[in-house]
Amino acid sequence: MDIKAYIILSLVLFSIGMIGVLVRRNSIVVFMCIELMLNSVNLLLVAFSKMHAISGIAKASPTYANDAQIFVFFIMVVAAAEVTVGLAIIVMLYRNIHSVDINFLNRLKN
Amino acid sequence: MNTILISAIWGVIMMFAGAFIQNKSVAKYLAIAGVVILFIANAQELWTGHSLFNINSNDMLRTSSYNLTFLAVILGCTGMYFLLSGRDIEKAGTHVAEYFALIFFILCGVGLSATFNSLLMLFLGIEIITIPLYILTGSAKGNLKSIEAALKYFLMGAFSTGLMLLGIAFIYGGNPNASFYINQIAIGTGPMTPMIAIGLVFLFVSMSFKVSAAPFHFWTPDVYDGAPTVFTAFMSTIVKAAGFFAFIRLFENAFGQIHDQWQNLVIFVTLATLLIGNVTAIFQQSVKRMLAYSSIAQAGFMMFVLFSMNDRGREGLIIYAAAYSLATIGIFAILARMKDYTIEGFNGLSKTQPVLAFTATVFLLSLTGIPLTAGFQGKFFMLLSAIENGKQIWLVIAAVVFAAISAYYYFRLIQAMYFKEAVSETGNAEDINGAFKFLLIVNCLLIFIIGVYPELIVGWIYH
Amino acid sequence: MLGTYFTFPELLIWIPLFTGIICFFLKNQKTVRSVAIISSIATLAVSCCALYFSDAVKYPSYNQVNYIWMKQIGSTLHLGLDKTGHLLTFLTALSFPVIFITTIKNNYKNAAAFYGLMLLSQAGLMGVFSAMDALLFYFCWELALVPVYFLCSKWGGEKRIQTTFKFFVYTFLGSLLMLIGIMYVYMHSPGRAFEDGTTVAHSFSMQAFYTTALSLKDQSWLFWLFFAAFAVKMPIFPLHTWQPDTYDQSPTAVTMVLSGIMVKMGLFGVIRWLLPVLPGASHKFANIAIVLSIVGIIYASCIAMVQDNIKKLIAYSSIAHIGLMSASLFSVNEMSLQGMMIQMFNHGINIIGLWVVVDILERKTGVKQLSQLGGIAAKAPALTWMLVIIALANIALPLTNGFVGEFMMFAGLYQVNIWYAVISGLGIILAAVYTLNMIQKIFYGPVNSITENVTDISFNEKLGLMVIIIFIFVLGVYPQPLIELTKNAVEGLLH
Amino acid sequence: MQKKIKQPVNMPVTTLLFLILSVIAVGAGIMMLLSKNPVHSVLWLIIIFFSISGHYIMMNAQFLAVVNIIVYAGAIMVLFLFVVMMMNLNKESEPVKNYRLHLIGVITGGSLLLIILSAIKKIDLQHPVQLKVGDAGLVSNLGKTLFTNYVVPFEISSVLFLSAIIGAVILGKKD
Amino acid sequence: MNNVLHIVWLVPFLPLVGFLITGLLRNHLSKALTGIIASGVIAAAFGVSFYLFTEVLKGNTYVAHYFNFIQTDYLTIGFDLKVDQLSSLFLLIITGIGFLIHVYSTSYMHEESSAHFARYFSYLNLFVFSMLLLVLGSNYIIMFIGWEGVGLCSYLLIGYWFKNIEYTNAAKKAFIMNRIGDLGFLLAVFWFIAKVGSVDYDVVLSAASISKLTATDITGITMLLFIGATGKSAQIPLYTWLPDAMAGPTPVSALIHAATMVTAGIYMIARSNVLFTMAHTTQNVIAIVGIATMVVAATIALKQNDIKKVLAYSTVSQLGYMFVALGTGAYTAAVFHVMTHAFFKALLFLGAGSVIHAMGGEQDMRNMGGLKKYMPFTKITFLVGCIAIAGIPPFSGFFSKDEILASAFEHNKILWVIGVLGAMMTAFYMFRLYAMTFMGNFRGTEHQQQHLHESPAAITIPLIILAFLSIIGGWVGIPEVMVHGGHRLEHFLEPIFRASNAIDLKHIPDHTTEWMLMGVSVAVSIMAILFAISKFSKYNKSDAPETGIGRILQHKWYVDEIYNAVITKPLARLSAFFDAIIERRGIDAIVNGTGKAVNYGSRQLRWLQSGQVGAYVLLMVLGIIILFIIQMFL
Repeated sequence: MDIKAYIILSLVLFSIGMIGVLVRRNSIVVFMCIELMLNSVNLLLVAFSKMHAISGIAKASPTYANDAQIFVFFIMVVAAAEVTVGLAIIVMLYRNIHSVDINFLNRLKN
Repeated sequence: MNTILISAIWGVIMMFAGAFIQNKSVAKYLAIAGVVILFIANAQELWTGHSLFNINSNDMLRTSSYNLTFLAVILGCTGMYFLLSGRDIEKAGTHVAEYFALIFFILCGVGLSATFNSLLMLFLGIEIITIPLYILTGSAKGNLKSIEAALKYFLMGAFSTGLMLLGIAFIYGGNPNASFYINQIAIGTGPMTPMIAIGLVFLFVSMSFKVSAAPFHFWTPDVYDGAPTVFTAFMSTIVKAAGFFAFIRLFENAFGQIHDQWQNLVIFVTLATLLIGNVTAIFQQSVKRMLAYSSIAQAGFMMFVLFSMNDRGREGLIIYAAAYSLATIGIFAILARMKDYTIEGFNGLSKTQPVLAFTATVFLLSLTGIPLTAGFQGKFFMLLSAIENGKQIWLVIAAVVFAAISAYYYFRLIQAMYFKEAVSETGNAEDINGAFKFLLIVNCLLIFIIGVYPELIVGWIYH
Repeated sequence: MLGTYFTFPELLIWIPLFTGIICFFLKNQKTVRSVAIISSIATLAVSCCALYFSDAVKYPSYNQVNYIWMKQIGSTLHLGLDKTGHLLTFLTALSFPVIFITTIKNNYKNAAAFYGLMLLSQAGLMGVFSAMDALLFYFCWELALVPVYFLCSKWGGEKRIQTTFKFFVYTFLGSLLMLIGIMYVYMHSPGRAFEDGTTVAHSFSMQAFYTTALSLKDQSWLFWLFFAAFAVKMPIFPLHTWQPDTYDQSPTAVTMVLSGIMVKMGLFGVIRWLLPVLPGASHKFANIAIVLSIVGIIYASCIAMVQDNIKKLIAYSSIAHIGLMSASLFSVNEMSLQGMMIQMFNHGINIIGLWVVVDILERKTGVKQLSQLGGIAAKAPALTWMLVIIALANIALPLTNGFVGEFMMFAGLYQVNIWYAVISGLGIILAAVYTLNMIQKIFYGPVNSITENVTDISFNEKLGLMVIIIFIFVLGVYPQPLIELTKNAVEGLLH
Repeated sequence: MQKKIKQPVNMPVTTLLFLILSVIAVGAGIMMLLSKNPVHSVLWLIIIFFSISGHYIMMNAQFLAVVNIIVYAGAIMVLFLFVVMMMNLNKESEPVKNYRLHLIGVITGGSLLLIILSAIKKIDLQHPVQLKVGDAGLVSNLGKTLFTNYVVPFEISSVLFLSAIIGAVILGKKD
Repeated sequence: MNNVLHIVWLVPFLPLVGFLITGLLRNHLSKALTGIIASGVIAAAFGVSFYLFTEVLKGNTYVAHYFNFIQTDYLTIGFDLKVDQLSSLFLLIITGIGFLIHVYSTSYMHEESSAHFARYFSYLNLFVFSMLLLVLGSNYIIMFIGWEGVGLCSYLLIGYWFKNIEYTNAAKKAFIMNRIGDLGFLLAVFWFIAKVGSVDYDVVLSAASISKLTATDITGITMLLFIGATGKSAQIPLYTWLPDAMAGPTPVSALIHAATMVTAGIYMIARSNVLFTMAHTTQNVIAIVGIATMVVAATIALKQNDIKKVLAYSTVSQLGYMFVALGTGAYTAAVFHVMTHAFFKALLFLGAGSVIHAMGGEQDMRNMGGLKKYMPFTKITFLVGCIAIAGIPPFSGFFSKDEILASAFEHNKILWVIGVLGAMMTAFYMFRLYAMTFMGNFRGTEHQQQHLHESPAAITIPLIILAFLSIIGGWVGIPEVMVHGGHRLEHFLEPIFRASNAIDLKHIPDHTTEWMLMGVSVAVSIMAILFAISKFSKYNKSDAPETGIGRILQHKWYVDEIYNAVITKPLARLSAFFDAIIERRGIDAIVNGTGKAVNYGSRQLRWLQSGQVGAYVLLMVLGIIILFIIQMFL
């Protein structure tokens, strides 16, 4: 497979996530869309790591190719932490206004 | 290195202190002690050039006198922040020790983002900074504004994290060295490859988001407005300065040699930031929100360091960070004790609280950039660096026009304090004691000292 | 001996600065007032000594001081008095006691702050006139402005806040533009070495600025940056609209500082920083500057003729006078420059005198509308003749100090272009019109209900005005001291 | 079967697999966007994660494939599902849509995609991706790297978790 | 320094001292003391002047240098006083007549309070000081100092009764009109500085300097100087201030607006005669302006009823004569006429003052009449003045006027014809004045009639002295045709005009022509006198308004109205336009508009901050797109 295919796939997924952030109003769904974006990046990173594994400098030392996957691992770590905090915030919001619609968030503006 | 480790450790200590000690002010004093220790440890590292800890980070972290100087400034400002706003943190909620712990974790993240040499460390540093901030923003649980701010901040912050990661991925993909080390990004001096270019734009966007540069600033006013004032003070100063430091460190080390290829991005963002920050601030009635826009406007000035990317700019960034942070911390500390956050709330403050009014005036003058205050030196170094860069002088002219506009909203506050009659007889501020006033005056003196003799800070860079 | 411990420029700055700060902490209005007056008189004494020791060759260490400041960027705390500096510091030193003494009757709310700020602004002004380093100059330039902002906004008239803010933003923007200019010149200036052997690539020192060679293209746009700052300060048409309102709204003591001394900052800036640093562009754009100035003369004089508000009238008259000065400044020849130098001093004296009288009138009658006044000559003859003298000096009647300067300026302008002299000469006719109108409406005619209880002026006021009048006549009959003082400065500018 | 796969014709098969997985991922992504019920969205997202894990497997990134399933599909999405269920959100919770805004969102997102793609198109070199083989991404390799070269970030990420824990406590606790 | 004439500084200094004493101590001096001091210093100055004059008669002239007024490397202006024939003559006139008028004033102004009385005398002293400086100055700057100084004193004295707003208006008008002329003067001085680098007479008017000047320079300089002279000496177009200046106390009118100040222009041109002689264009202009002024003023005087106004227009008219003389190169004649005019016009004004004094401030001749029986001294002296001005031999006016007419005749016959016409009108209106005032029956109120009295000695003695001078004053300049060598004045002034005479050789008319000219003018004047007396000695008040040309004349050719419509009002409108439109709606509106625009922008920009996360992200994505476009495609 050519790297372009993976790039395009990742970008399409990323865009879907982004469009989701743009159009959806349920904050949980928006958050899920962000998770999708992160995942598309993960996919891209892995693809790049496998690309570098057979080309260029990384061919000689496999750790270089590993780097990206380690990075993906850390992304997952961070994502997990983010989810914890994010869902806590959403729950807190729900407790207060019994809704998770981001359009209700308009006390702060102008 | 000292900062990163000790702040992490101190964060844990604070956490446990929260579990075992019920007295709130103990947490505050513990935190102040922590900052002092951090400052000393950092000074030791800056002085001797060696860390207390011998840790092999595999070159993912790199210290230099420059970033240590920056950390010293940051820690100094944090110390001032604790001293001035410690009591407000106590009042912010029930989990005082935890708040302090989070702030120490943030300092750890600041340390990372000031010394990173790998994109991974940058990513971790930024996340360690932002995740606690989401929490602090939402810490006023009963306050819908606070929750709203937290959720907005969180959603948009996570979004920008996504953008940043995409950028990192593209940089990695386009880097034939297959490395995340920012000094190992093989880009040459010719035109960028599309991959690098895409990565660069995304990184630029996400970093602009973190430093709230337009047009990626939209979270800033709402979040700063909604968050508890005391935490707004922290995130609009120290965190923002750290963001800028990471920004310049990343772009200088990774893309410095092709600076002129992405300078147009900086110009666009700088102009947009100056315009939106300054112009929108004019209309604000709430001082807190006005300060939020002002922080955007100030970010526009700090963007010059990316525009010019020379020694003068680097020096300027540190001075600017110190000047801006000290002044903003001071003004927020005063704001936190005001009964009414609107500009009218400041009416006649000079009568009821002359010290507060005077110090607030000094802070505002510093933010405006009047000579003798640190703010002037910051702006001066920034503009000087841009002129040294030699290109696009019109940008500098635009910047000073906006600086003049900024006087408009800063002086509105001064006018309210000094030239308008107080509304109520009971006074505008509450809970003011001698120590607070004294600290404010110390803060003013610091601003003046830096304003008169900036080499006090700059000298350390070349230590 | 003096030079080893203190130099004159230092003293001139420190005295007002420290006493100014002290003033803030004093409680009693009388104490503050006397501290301020003593301080200003002490400054005047120092300034007189400085004039006595003004010979730079004989007393080199008295008038120069150079401290290390921001070494890394090549800026030093370099204070020095050259001839122009002596002239204007003396004017500043002289003005403040006069202002304090003549306005002694005004009771200011929070007098401590008032006098403190006044003295701070004096320190700033002294700094402007003695800075030999571009960055330091800019520092003082702004520092002189900030106290004035507070003074006007706090103790001014009804519309003081907006008006003063307009003034502030105007000048602030102008000076920021100048800052860009300074920085750009700095970037092209030659480096310098310090005593301890360190060298810097560029320097803010005046010497370095004077030796900086800039292409005409660079000079051309830099010129306008500098010009903006100075033109706003002077002010030159069409950047003058802040001025009448500000003069109208400010407390009179501050207006005196503004119109007597601060406008000279603009002229001084041109003398010190614009003409020598950007000679090519100054030559190239001199005509535009002159034409603007002359348009300003006629324009402002015309408006002054129809003003009903005395303060605005004087403000416009000041614009006209400054226009003449700036026109002659930009025409750069011996006569015009010499005249301008003399007039800088004399205009300061005269306009302060005018404001003193206006202040007295406003205090006594409570109005500043010409149409409401009248007949005061019968009630206050001393005030009348004093104002008449000052007003006549203001319209440059011979044997008053106003004449020599204006005469030489016109003669200088004439050498550039006859029509410059002719058209700006119309200004002196118009000046006569509005000045005599003012005198007539204030003093002549029958007494009305507003003016019937006016009493003549007190001893303090007489004393202050007498100082001014003595200067008017002494310098009008024997202007030679001023000419001697400024001769070198003129020669320096020409070469 | 195995032979066929190992034959030169196996290229189309990986391509086919890639295509199938991609179509699943994209389709599920679109469905996630379109479904009104958040629960459905969560489920569609899990499907995406599975297909991405498929890609990982295809690229022989075994560790990530597994972790992706465990952490994302398993832990995180369950957490999501739990929250959604707890809040009892159904279709009605999302009121009338504003189609024009949606259209603008889609157009904007789409144009960003197009712009990036048009930039990508300029890449003229062929960069093949190593599939099915290669050491990178094996558990032992990654483990070694993680605990040697990346031990500092690994330790530091604990700070992140600590703050997340504190956050959950602060925000989640009822006062 | 060794020259005795060095004490010339005393001459202006004494009045200055008088000014300072009376001015500063005005609240403490009694009227008598004030009068003594003020008149005393003038008398002393006269004494010194007389001494100087005798020295000058011996041929001793001198430039006294005291200090440098302005000294730079390229221009030195000394505070120098020049004593020569011309200035010493003027010194005598100024201090002499000045003294008489001071004495006169002590009585005339007696009703003022002592402070105002002292103020009056301090102004008078200051005036004398300025006037002396004007004539003594050895360069144009010192002259200019005096020049402006006398303008100032004129302003102060016209507006002496400052409670009357009309008077102060007149004062203002005088000052401003003078200023217009002064600008011309100044520009001429600048021209000198630019071309010659000096303003000293000795340098500027020397042959060496003149050779540096082109014809254009000379014409330009002389024209500008002449503009200066028109302001001060009330010539067309700047004459209208002088009649209004009669608002001042009458002695002031006599001193300033008749005898001395208004002749400053003549003095100045006489001083610069070399240049004027070389500039024929200017000379022609001067002659034409002079004759036109003479005629216009004379016609106006025909119809005025205010006694002082008549005299004022008469002054303007006589000044016109002097300018005709200057324009035709008869400098001596001009100076001669200055002198004689000073005598008889001062006399007339003082006489009028005496009348006004007696009438209790009444100035309208229609309310007078028949005063000869109440005021014999005044009547006699006044009559002498009238005859003198009408040019009846052997009164002084005859000699000077005749010399001017002769010169005009030489120059251009038309000038002469108009000149004679003017002389006729002069004789007519003067005797109309005389007849209306002193002859016929009293037409005033009862109350006035009771108070009619001859003025005290302080008033009549100066009148008598002046009358005497008016009679004999002309005898210093008896034409050659009458007495050989009779023109002692010409001989005396010869050094001053030597250079001019060398350039422009006088063509002396033959004796018959000269006799004929004299005869014609005298005959015409006598006819006019007789006609006036016959017409106005039985004058009765009539309320019938004037018609036709009379109406125009009564309204002074509507010149004030024209000036008002052409200059004053447009200027005021222009100023109002500047103030209201350009300043407030133009420049200031732009400045404020900028502020408003920023405010407006602020209000609009804040809508970007809609509060909706979706919108924020959308804008961010748009921002990303823009950045991509900048980065990738620009």
